[in-house]
Parts: sequence; C-alpha cells; structure tokens
Amino acid sequence: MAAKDRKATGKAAPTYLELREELLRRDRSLRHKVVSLEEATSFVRDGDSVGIGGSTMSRTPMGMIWALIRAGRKGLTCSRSIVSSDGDLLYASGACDHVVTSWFSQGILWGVSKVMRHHVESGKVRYDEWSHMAMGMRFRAGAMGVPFMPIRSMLGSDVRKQRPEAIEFDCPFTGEKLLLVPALNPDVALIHVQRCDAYGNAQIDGLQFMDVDLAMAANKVILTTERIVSNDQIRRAPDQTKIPFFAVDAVVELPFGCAPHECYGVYEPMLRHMEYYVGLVNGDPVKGMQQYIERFVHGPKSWSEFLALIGIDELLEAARAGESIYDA
Amino acid sequence: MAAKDRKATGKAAPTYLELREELLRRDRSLRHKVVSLEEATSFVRDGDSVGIGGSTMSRTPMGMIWALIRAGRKGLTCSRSIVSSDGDLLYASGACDHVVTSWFSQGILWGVSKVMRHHVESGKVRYDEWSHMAMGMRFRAGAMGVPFMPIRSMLGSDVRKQRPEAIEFDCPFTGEKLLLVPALNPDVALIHVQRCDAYGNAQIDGLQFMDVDLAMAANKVILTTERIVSNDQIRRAPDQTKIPFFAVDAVVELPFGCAPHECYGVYEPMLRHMEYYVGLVNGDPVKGMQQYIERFVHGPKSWSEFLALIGIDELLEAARAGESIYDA
Amino acid sequence: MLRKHGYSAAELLTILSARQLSDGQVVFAGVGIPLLAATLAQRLRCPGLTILFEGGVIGAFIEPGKLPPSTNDQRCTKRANMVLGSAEVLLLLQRGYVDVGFMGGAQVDQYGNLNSSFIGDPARPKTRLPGTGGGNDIASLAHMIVAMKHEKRRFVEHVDFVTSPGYLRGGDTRRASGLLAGGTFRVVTDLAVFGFDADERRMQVMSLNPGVSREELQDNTGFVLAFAPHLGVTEPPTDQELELLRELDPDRLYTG
Amino acid sequence: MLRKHGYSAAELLTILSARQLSDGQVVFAGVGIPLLAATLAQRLRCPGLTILFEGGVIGAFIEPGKLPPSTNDQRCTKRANMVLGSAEVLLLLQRGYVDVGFMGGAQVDQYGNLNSSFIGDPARPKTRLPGTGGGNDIASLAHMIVAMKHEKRRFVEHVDFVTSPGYLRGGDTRRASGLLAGGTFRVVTDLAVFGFDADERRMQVMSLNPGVSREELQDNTGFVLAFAPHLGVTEPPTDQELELLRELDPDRLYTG
Repeated sequence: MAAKDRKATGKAAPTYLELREELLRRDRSLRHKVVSLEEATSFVRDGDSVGIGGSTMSRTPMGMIWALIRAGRKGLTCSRSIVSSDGDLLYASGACDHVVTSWFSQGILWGVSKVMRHHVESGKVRYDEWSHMAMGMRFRAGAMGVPFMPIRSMLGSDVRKQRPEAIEFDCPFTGEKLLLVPALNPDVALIHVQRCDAYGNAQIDGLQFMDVDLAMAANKVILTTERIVSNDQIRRAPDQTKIPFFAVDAVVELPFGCAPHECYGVYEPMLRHMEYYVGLVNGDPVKGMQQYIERFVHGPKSWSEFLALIGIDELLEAARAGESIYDA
Repeated sequence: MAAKDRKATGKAAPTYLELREELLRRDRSLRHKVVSLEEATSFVRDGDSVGIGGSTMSRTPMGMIWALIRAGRKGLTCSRSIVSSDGDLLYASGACDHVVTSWFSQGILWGVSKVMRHHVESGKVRYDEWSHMAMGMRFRAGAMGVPFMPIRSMLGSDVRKQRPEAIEFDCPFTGEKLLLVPALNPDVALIHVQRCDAYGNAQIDGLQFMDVDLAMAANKVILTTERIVSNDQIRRAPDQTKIPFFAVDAVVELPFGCAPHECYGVYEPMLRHMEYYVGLVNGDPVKGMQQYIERFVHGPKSWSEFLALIGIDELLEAARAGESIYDA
Repeated sequence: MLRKHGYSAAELLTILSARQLSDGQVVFAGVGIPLLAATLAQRLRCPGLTILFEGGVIGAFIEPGKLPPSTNDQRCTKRANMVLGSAEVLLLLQRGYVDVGFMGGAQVDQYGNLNSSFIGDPARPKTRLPGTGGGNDIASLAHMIVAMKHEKRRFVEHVDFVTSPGYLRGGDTRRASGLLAGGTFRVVTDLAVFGFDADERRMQVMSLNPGVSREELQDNTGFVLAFAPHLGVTEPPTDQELELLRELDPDRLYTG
Repeated sequence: MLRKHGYSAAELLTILSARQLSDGQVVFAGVGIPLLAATLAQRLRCPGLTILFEGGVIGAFIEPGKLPPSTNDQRCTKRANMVLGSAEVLLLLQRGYVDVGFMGGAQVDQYGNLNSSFIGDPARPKTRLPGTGGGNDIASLAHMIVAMKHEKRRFVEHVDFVTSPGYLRGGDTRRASGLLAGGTFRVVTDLAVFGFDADERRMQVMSLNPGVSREELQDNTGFVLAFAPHLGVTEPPTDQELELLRELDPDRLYTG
C-alpha cells in the first residue's frame, strides 16, 4: 500500500511482508546512483513518511529538505531524533503536517520555537512526542525487521500516556513491566554524510546519532554528501562504511549540504545566520517565516545561491571551526 | 548472587537489579588497568559464565583461555558466536563443562571436531545450540539491559525445540508469531583487540563479530591486546573506540594473543600448527588432546615460549599474510 | 537576582550543582547548566569524572569558551574517549553504567517530577514546550540531580505533565510503574538544595542558600515545603569556583 | 565419482550451483561450495552479484587461490564494500535485503529441511555435528539454494533433526510456524537439480545431470522421487566454467 493511501485510510504501518516486498522490488545491485538535488526530490512522494538523519543542528540534511519544499511536497510525516529549524521550515512551508520526535525547537540557545508553538498550539499540525531512546529503538526495530523493541523508560510518565501506540507488557521471563515501542519504517530517509561513493556506500565521521538504524529501517534512502569518493577508496577501509550501497537509492553531492547547521569535522553551525533566522521567525512566526522562506528557500536559483546568501565569510568561519575538531 | 551459587542452585541468570548493582559496585573511573596475563586470570572465578570474543578462528582470545586453563579454572560456562579449537581446549582441560554457541568444530577444513564429539556424545558436558543470530540477539539484549530480543528465526525448527529457554509469543502489534530469546549477561567477557589504551578504551579493526554487544552485556571485561596505545591516540579519533573504558576491568598487552588463530590485519591463522593440532587430537581425542595440553599449554613457561613452540617462521608468515589485507 | 553577592543566580546554580558530583562518577549531563556544572566539577575537583552526552559522547572534556550549542554538536566530542550512537549512549543508562543523570526542566513538583512538554492542559496547551529529548530516559533509568531556577510557577505541587519521572505520586508509585531503578535525589536551585525523604519521597529542603530565609523560599514555592531535621546553610561560591566558571563560559552562553 | 567426465563431483556441484544465481542479486553464502559458487558466478556472468558472509561482510571479492578457511576470516573482507557485525549482517536477512541464501548441510529431506546438528536421536546422538551457525537464520529468513553431495544417507525422507527449516512438514507448515518469508527453492547435487512443487512443497527433480538416469538417482535417494513434468537434462560444465573454477581453488580446498 502506498504511503498516501495508508495515511488516507488511517493505516499506521506497512506489514512485514509489504516491507520485504518493497525492498525486493528495488534494484539493490551495485549501480551508479548520482543525481542532482532536484532529481532526488522525485524519490519523495506527497504523504510519505520521511525519516530525517542527524540530530538538532548536526548533520541535518537541510539541502534536501530545502529542495523538497521548493518541489512543493505536501502532507509529509517527518520523524527525527531531535528536530530543530528544519521542523520550522517543514511545518511553515506546508510540506509536513506531522512531526514525530523527542524534542522540537530551534536549539537550546533560543528558547522555545515560536514557529513550532504557532503550528502545534493552533492544532493545525501534529507533534508526537516520544522519549529520545524510544525514537532510537523504533528505528532500530524497523532496521532489524521486528515489530517492536522493549524498553524500560517512558513507563509511568505522561509521555507514555500520550502514546497509545506503545504497549505495556509483563515480561514472560522476569515478570517485569516493560514498554514495547513499535517499529518505525519510514518510506524514505534523508541522510547527509561526509562522504560516500557513487553507489551509496557511506562513511559517517564523528557523531552517528540514529542514522544507521534509520537507513536500514527506511524503504528508500536519499544520501546527500559533502563529497563523492571512489569505490576503491571505500573498499580500502570497508569497516568504515556505515550505510551499505543496497540501502541507498540516490546520491547527491552537495557541499555545505547541512547549512546553516553543522557537519561534523567539516563545518560548525552558522550561528550568525541562525541568530538572524531565529530573530526573524520568533519575532513573528507567520510573517517572519514567510519572509524567510521567500528569500532563502524560493529566492535562490540553486543551493549555491542559498549558500551565497548566508555569505562566504560565515561559511569559511564555520569550516575553520568544523575542521578544528581534528586539532590535537 | 555469585556465579557459582547461581550454578549450584540452578538459577539461570542474575536479575536486572543484580546486574545494575554489580556494575555500580565496580570502579568505573578512568584508571590504569594494565596487568599481566597471570594476574588477569584472577578476574575469572570457578563456575563463572564466560563470554568469548571473536568468531571461529578469528580474534579468539587464545592467550587468555590458555592462561585460565593453566590457572586451573573449573566449571566455566562458555558462550561464543562460533567455537573452534578454543572449545576443544576448554572441554578437554576440564575448565569448561558447558558451551553455548551456534557452531562448534575446529573449522570447516577439518570436518567435525572429534574432541567436541567425544565430550558431548559421552554426556560429560553440555553443548547448547542456538542460531547464530539468536546468539547475537542474546548478547544484544544483555548489552541493552532488557530481558529479551524478538527474532523471526529458529521458529519451527528442532533447534528451537531444544531451547525451552526461548519463548514463542504472539506479537501484540501484528499478531505474528515471534521468538523471544533471553538476554545473556556473562559474568566476564574475554576479548582480544588490535589496540587499546591503559584504561581499556579499545579499537577493533575489520570484523567486529558480536564483541561490542558482548562487552556491554558482561559484568566484567578482560581485554588482551596486540598493543597498548596512549589515551591521547584514542582521543584523537574517539569515533574509532568500540569498547568504552568503563566496561573494562583488566588490560593485558599480549602480542600474537590469538595464536594459532587470526587477528584481523595483524596475522592470519597459523594453519601448519592448526593442521598439526587437528591431526593429533582428531586422531585420538583423549590422548592426543592430553599430549597437546601438556606440551603446549602446561609445558611453556610463558606465552612467548608457547609462541616459540609454534615457531618464528610460522608467526612471521602469518603476520605477512595478515598485513596483506591492507594491500590495495 | 542575587547580584548583591557578586554572582548571578545561574552562576550560583551551576556552582552548587557541580558540588553534588564526586570524582570517579559517570554522569549523564544535559545541555546548559548541567553540562557546565559537570565540566566545572571535572576541572575543579573531579578529574576522573566521566561525562556522557546524549549526542553519543563518553568522557568529554569541554574546552573553556567553546561551549556547545547542544549536546549533539561536535564541540561535545572534543578529546572524548568514545563517540557512539545516540541510542547506544542512552542504553548505557538502561544497562546501569551511569551513576548520575543531571538536567533541568521547565517545572518540577514535590515528588521531583519534571515537565518540559506542556504548560496548561496538554490537550489544549497554553504553551507547547520542546519536549523530553533524553530527559525521560535519563530520569527513568538513573539517579537524578535536577538544576533549576527557583520560581513559584516552576516549583509546583503537581507538574502539568510528567515528562521526566521523579517519584511520580510519591511512596512506591515509581517502582510500581515499572521504573525499577533510579529516582530524583537532589534538586538544586538558586535558593536552596533539596533532597527527598525515604518513605513519602517528597521533596524537603536540605540547606538554604546564603541569605535565603525559610519564608522567602516558601514564598517562591508553589507547594508547602518540608524542611530536613538538620537544615543546613549552603556554603557560598568560592572565588576559585567563580573564576573557573567564568573561564568556562566567558560569553555567558549558559550563565547569562 | 564422475571422473570420466573430466571433472569431480564437487566441481560439478559448484558449477551447477553457480548457475542458479543471477546478476544484481544479493546472496548470503555459507563457507565451502556456496562461497566458491557465488564467487564463480560473480567472475563469470554476474559482476553485479553482491555476496554476503556471516562474519559480517557485504560485497566481497574473494581472490583466486586465497579462499578463506571460514566466513569469519579476514580473507572474506578483501575489497568488500562494507564490514559490519555478525548480528548486523544476519539482520539484513530478517529485514529482507537478501535475494538468496546459499548453503549446504549433512542431510536434506523431501521438504528441503536441512540437518547439520545430530545424526541419530538428538537425545543420544550417534554423531554430534557442529550445529547451525547462521544456517537456521538464513533458511528461516530467505529463499534458499542448497548445494549438497548426493548420497542416500544424506537424502532422506525426514532429517534426524531440523537445523535449518525448508518447508518443514510440507504444505503450509512453514508459514504456520511463523516463518513468513523464504523457503528452499533449489537443491543442487552432483546428480540432479531439484525444485519444489507449489502445493505440497515436496522436492521434485527438475533436471538430471549429464549421464545420470532416473533409476540411478532413485537408487541414491532415501525417499521416493517425484519428477517435474518437463524433466530436463543439465548442461554439462563448460571449459570456461571449469577453468575459472580451478583458478579460484587451485589447491582444491573446497573442491577436493
């Protein structure tokens, strides 16, 4: 069943056999998958369940999200470990009406996101809150091909009470109470990495977040990458590959693809742009956001033009800081 | 409850709170843990449940097993993903009377281990067979601090029928039949790595097998390592650390610590010694084994003397082959 | 507030929180005051303190003046012993490797429950707050220190929403709900330091901060306070504590 | 056996098994003949064949003359695309990434069940065999090709012990036991190639190997054979197949 139909009929999740069939239908051979950012948007359909890699302001696939908004995608359900300004953009652009995460605001430095508040408090959109570990275990169950993972958190809390999708359960081994959290298998995952080859064998430096489980849980993966490297380079250190090619459907080379967020070891967040952004949108979550989207999402002709709007000085400064993590 | 008492009373596994208490009792600070091979044996008590790292002939902590046999340990229950000649030695020396694994013989090249057959068929010892993935999921449940993992294999087979410890279960989300395999939390894990620091921060190159889950599942970890490196070196690439120091209780620097087995990227198996060994013990699984243990386990004064018995030519040849994995 | 003492409320809070940690502990710290307090303790008294961050970091040493904007930023990994997945680092709590969880919240109640999700009725919230992040997991799986600014609207009889469980409804209710370990054992504010009694699991004042009276504390608290039999007075921040703290956060990113 | 044809039984078995694979597939191969056959297919006709090994390897290219002594040895990782944990690589089967599992066994029965655990009564076995390894997982979670030497004591009506499930007791019994996907679809031996009928799920001969008669096949089989309506004759190994195979295993490590 297609994502849109599932959403329309209220059916929560594909069955195990449907998931397997979707994988088997895909061409999983070692083949060239490099496409443009614009072409990659065709892998996401209206109404899809979209898993987003990275966490907060780190390794956010901002370029891909930006492209999906420009392509006019609607009705997406987006899941991510922690959602930052990517969520503001997704709600305010109309691309997404349902976020599944553990924490949602631009970042601790700026208090509560007025954009999130505006959309959620008005009841226009849905924000499902799970504990951070529960998010991880939902992706993990999806990656492992099982319907759930058992956890020992969320129990007793109101977070749990808001999630009837999870099931309390007496362990048949120990009699202990456990919470079973259901597998999350997004239709498509958007993940940004430091490097991968043209087939989609991806290496991720530093913080991994939940990206490996997310990639294996999703039916399709779109990779954006700072740099495409040769398959030979991948094969010289196969233990550094974190996502295997056969999980990947599209590869987009997109330098500074997380801007204005961070990419580990390559650039830190562009905090001046973030300050400007937060000032604008938290000042007026409707008009400010509209202004930002017009100027920074629909305005530029390309991702490079968007980067130019951030400004070369800020990019270089962020890159200098990003690379400094490797200073001894 | 101590391992020995649990074994004596037939109590299968420590409770969740017992496991937590055991961890909290341990000094988990960043402290120097380097000891001699002989000193490290004191971390294993008679009757302990011992998890063994590596798989088949790869990254087997042979030096540590050799030292435990010399120290006269008895009544161990040993679990490992796949057991090779390490299991022969453990049974025949009397150190171990119970093996939990998915496959047990010296290696595919030599047919069925006559030593394993002799001990198991006579009913003197126990060999519990689980599927390979079930072994992995048992360690994983242990590592995650939950009582079980759900799996979709073993169902319908006689492997499952022999393991009443696993529980069949109708999924409350999907109605599907699943098998719940119980957590395995060994009292102590023996793991050999290519390098670690004096605190126990360990890097593992190449094949990881189930070692990370095993380390986190066990109450204690004894690391043997080809080389001790500085903590500074570890901290320059923290994303290469696979086992964190606070899981580790003892660090032993032991070059060629897997001999005559393999250590990825350092040496391949010493097949001439293995051929000699298999010929001897499968020719006569009692006397041959006795002879081998006298000459190669109790005979040498040190691990280096054991290596000398294998022969410098074979060590060098194995090292040349081992390093060749990095030839482009 | 408290400017008269030559330090800010946030500085006092950070310093008092840092004092709750001991050398050799493994502490799981949230962003903001907890991160800063753990780093302060590490540099001041506890060189063997192991700090964990939700982004997936073990044994970090945050550099002075380079505080991270979240616990998911690369700055959190500087000279760390290990970087691992976000789920993996939380699973360390579940397995039992962690001595202390350490975080804040928007509201706390008399049983040490924290709210960082909703102000008002969750069905029609006055304010939708960011949510739990790892807070629920940390509070569910470890012994907790809570660091918070002390305001009447934040110190309430019952939180509007239990995001991160303390002792739930007191007594045995935490254990009965399936949370077999952990629980809030300290709440540190700019006015006082609190513990919990062993039976009812209700918050009680252990010591008043310098210059704070019982009455002032009660006036700023939304429920009737209990006081420990041997009520202490908190030692004021030392020059060394203040100096080191200001080195760590020269831009007042967290202590502003 | 079959020396008259200029190739050994093991060589024939390897070559016929290799022919069952198609380019672009993801195949999970056990050690021995399966590993060798998959590598042969990859070098001969299927450059885009992705080979998985239990040790934790994706997309390996085994070097001629350097066959690994197990699928857990470093030789399995040579020029692989990815090396990962043993549980992780098996979980790929459970998730559904794998087209074909490929392995052998000590016994096979009419429903494609494999035994590699016990000969005789498991309670008092005549022979304790090594056990399942990943066999049970592969057979439980993927479509299977089985490669075996054809002997009467190995081709039995019912295996002494179901280590790796085929269709269990035939018909719907596999699905009913909870195994929702997969199943044995080919058994390749040095005498014939077998499939399974769609209803009963019983083994049937699809083609006889060169020079093998129905009678000879039945004489060497422990249960009454069914033959497919359009019984074929297997194409004999080509010179190219034999040449490449002998390059791969010059020491007859697996084909001895």
